[in-house]
Amino acid sequence: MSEKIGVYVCHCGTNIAGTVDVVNVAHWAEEQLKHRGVVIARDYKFMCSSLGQELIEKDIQELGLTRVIVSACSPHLHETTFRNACARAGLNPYLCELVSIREQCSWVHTDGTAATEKAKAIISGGVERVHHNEALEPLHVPIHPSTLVVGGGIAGIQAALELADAGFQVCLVEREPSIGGHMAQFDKTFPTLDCSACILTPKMVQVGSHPNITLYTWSEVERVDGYVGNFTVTIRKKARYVNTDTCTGCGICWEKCPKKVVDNVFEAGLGKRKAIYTPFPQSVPKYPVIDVENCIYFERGKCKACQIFCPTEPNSINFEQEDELIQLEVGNIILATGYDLFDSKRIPQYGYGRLSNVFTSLEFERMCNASGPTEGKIVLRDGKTVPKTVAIVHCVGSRDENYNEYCSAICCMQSLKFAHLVMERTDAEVYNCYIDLRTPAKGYEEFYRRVLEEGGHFIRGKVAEVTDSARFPDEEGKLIVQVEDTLIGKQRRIPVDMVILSAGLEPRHDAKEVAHLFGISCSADGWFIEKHPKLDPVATMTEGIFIAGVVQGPKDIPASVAQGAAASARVLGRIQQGEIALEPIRASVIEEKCSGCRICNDLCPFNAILFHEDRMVSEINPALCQGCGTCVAACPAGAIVGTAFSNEQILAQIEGLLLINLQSPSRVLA
Amino acid sequence: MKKYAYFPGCSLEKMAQSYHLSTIETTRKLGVELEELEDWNCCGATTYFHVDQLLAHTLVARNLAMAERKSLDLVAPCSACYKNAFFTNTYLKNDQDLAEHINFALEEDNLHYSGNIEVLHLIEVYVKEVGYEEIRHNVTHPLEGLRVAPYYGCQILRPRKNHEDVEQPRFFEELISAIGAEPVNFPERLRCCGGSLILTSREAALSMVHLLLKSALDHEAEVIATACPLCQVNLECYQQQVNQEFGTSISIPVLYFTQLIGLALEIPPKRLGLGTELVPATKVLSYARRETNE
Amino acid sequence: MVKKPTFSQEIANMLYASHGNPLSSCIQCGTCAGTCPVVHYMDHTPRKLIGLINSDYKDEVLASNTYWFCASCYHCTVRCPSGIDIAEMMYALKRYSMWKNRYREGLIGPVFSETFVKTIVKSGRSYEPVLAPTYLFSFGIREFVQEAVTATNMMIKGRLPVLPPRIKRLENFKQMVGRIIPIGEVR
Amino acid sequence: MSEQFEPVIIGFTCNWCSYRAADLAGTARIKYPANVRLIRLMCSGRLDPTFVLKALSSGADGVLITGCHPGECHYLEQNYKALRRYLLLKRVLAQFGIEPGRVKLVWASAAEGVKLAEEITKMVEEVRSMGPLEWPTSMNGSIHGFTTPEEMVLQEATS
Repeated sequence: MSEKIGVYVCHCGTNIAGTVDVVNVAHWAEEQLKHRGVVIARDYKFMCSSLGQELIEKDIQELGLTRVIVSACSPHLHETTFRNACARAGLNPYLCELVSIREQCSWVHTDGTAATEKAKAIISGGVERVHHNEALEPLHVPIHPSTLVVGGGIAGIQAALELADAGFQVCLVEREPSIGGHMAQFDKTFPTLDCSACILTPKMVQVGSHPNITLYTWSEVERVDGYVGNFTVTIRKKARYVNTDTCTGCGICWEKCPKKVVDNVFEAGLGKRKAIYTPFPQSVPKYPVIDVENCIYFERGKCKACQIFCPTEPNSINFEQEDELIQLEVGNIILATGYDLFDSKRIPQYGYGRLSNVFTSLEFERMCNASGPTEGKIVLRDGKTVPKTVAIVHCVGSRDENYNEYCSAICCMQSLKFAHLVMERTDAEVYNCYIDLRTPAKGYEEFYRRVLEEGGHFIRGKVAEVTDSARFPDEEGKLIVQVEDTLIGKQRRIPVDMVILSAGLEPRHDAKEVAHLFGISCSADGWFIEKHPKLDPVATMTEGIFIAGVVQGPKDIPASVAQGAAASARVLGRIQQGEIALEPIRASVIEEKCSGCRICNDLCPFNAILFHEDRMVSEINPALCQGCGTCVAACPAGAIVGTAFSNEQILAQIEGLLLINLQSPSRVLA
Repeated sequence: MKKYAYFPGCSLEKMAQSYHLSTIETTRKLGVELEELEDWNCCGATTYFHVDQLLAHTLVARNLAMAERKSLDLVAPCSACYKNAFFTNTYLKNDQDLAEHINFALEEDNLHYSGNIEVLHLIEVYVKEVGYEEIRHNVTHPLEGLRVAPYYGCQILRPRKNHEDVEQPRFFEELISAIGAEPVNFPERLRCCGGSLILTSREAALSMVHLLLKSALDHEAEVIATACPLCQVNLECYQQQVNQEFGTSISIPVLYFTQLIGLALEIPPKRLGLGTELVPATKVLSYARRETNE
Repeated sequence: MVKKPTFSQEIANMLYASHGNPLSSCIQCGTCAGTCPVVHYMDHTPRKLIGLINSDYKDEVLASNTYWFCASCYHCTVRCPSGIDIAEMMYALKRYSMWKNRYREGLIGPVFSETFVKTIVKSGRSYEPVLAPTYLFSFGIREFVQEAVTATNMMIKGRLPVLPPRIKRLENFKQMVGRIIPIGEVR
Repeated sequence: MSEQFEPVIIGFTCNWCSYRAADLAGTARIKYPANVRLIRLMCSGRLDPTFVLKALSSGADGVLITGCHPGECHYLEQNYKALRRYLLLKRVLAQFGIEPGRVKLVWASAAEGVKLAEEITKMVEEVRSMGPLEWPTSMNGSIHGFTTPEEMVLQEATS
């Protein structure tokens, strides 16, 4: 028996010792597992204390231990602590195993005897396993200093600026013709009511002019290859039909363009734009795009008004322009692709699209916006009548298992903002119909009180339906909001002129594809899953891919900005290190054994397994491999080995746990 | 054309005989075969669930089992029957436990249900199986200009949860247009008529009936079309009481959609059971071809 | 050891064969009450009734007329954001109150239901005239006359059956029913 | 201690969900019988059917396999592969005449400590009622030749 194993049993005060007879366990290990290489077994009040750690280090040096088993709390808590202790004493950290007799024994069992027996089995399992542990070195890969940011909303903008200001190259990709995202469409921002454009446009301009930022608008990421530190990204730059080198954004082309189009994207269908356009005056970049679906030239082959009137030399309009594919090298990627607004048509009883004076929150935002279709006047669909009563419906498509179960987080404050704006700009009565009012952040509750004082009406109840079918004289020609006022327990019918649906936030319609493209996962709702919901909200399970903003889950502007900054902080950390150490929990192929059956190839979701046609063998890229071990289990030839979780380790642990190593030592030695 | 097991339900035997007659006539003319379920039993209506849920499911299951034996999908013209059959069917398909329990009872009648058939409402046969085009094609005398209020009621649609269809259905309107008549915008078309309350909570039921009739008239309907005997009786036979209760003078015929289709197919009114209504359908008949009126 | 089930648990147990979410998932949003076409006649709105059940106010709930006014139009069930089958819950309450004989005095519903069921169990089909007495006598004279008039009108038009209908395999049918509930007295 | 039979159950857990669920059960002091002994894998997808056979042949009376809920796998979709293998494995075990109840697959997210504890308790009771596992001794030799049955390989390939 070549190995010298030390076993260390922790009391954890009374947390373990209270149920498990730790002294007995330690003695047992020393006696019964001697033949399995245990040379010393100690129990100690707090193994994780500096004294406890020194105990281990001392033994390693004086007794020349080659393996260490610490039986204490969960490895998720103190594995690194004890591995570092071993490293300090000159033992490779991966030769130390932490087995849990607290979370999975003393805390969950009441019968002391049974718990003590189980603790023994657990230790025995650890001992058998650690025999097969290998000395491992973490994997070091270099980090390319430039970063890709996907999505030019406020979160993406923030992330890009943080990185660029720190002096590193950033490439910002935006699907639409201009950056700015949803925030550019808003009028005021809660709770301080500062004008959205006033605080956003300066940042947009910075992005547009920043020496370290390359901006790709009207573009989409098509392909992602490589791995953390060394991604190769392929971007499709959609044809703009405008030469951006010569275009000055003077605006004559869209002035002269004869084709008016209803703008369903930026103006939420309320306003019109031309066939050649920039989404809004402060667009960044300033260059327009031609909307091929609606351009007369692309329809009928004649017109070219834009080209004829373009003043630049040479002419900036180029109808022959084609999509461009651009390849980039980046070290890290930040996804800030944002959200789609819930489609209120999916709740027919609210009448959107059927009853003309039912508006969505986005429509109303545009209506309030001074540069919007009504120059900020709050009016009915007819464009002139000012409403005398307005109802705001909360939780549209949120908190409802028929649509989305989650709370969209922003609607309460958004609705309060709407209520305030209506009362500020008209003398209409405003009714807020809510399930619960959630105003948890700084200054939010104060804003709620303000709206209360301004005389807003609040009805606690989820609106059942909005109808135009009058039952009483005072309902004639009105929209009737039918809702139970749950605080007085009565069904009410409130006749109003205008209804605003505070629609919830939904994952992008193509979130699943995007997630797949970047090799990360979506929650059941469709939001991207963070590495840890509390302690690592902007990282993902895939090294080098970070997320920021609503794409990770519904949140408001302050939170999105914070996440944008947080994500770039994480990236900066990486860049500064220059290289990254990856946990050596990886799979690798033993070429000699590989039969080239390729079964493993399609099993890997990270495309870490590549096949060498020439040698007819598969190979695993250690930097891409995340160590799940599925391929190891699948390989019919047993040609794939998973370090730190090898078949030998697990089979041995099974034997140990079942204590058959005691009955017939020979059996396991063989 | 397809063949179905036809489950008329108690009310069609007498109270809604006209529904029965017009169904037989029109389906024959449109080439759909309905084979009446031999020795069918009451589905328990809504009332039954008041007393014992299992028993209610068992009653329905007996009919399902008999249809399955003939390997035919089950068609119910009454919305209440349909709802019971549809959901019992769904539950029996998805709930092993329930199925076992109920099959145990069915043994007594040497029956067993294994969940291999579908349940349709009669109107679905016209909408899905026959189809608007086919109907349009068969109509020899479109009821041009007749303003019909399509009354869906509750249990054709609910409690199914495909919201777009359940909260904003169109098929009844389409069907009415298919026979050349004019569906009126009838906002209360999905609102309950209080059918199951009429005897037990009269005041409530009458006010519900009143609301529906009023809304139909406000939108200048000349006739209300229903697809359920309970709704029909409620809306028609209680107009008199509504008038006494609310001091109104409401009078609007309430016919089964099958009767209207029948007229458009130029089937003689008598064979469609017309003439048994308490509110005369003279206005409607004036749209039908003279000679068919005999 | 066995704990005596709470009222809300009892009701939950009675929803055996219906497949909605547990009443405990109610968020008291009032969609049901906002939707209900009969709510004005109920002493508690459906939402409040669920609240009362969840807090085990057994007597208040059983004394309430709410569940007897439910017209089973299922609109609440369809719209409930918590996926509770409210209409089925109303049925459960009806059953519960009838079994325990706890429903409020002077309600027609329970008596009617029972007679209805008995007719079916007896004949396999329902038969309106038998039902008449259950509600007619509870009517005031005016309603009585109205009802009588309506009935006669329908009789004249041949829309009310004179003889009660029966199914053929009645004995089997009764046996079948017998396997679900004891029906000695109605045989 | 009581006379009743105390089964031994080996539990395979996923490092990201069910192992954390077990930790959570601990920190929440939720109680369950001591009959289960857990092994940590990085993912349920790592579970080689051999492990289960090994456990059963080495004296375990039951095996509990746990992983992330479908769609929540930290390696995107590997738990689906675990599911497929599990279904196949059940067929193989059936051929050995081993009660299906002895090997069980349970999804448990990191938040479902209570659920995991309940599942464990349930399984211990079930296996206890089945009594000790009579592993066909004839197979002990052949167990290692049994690495991955032909059909499993095929299944992986065809999926």
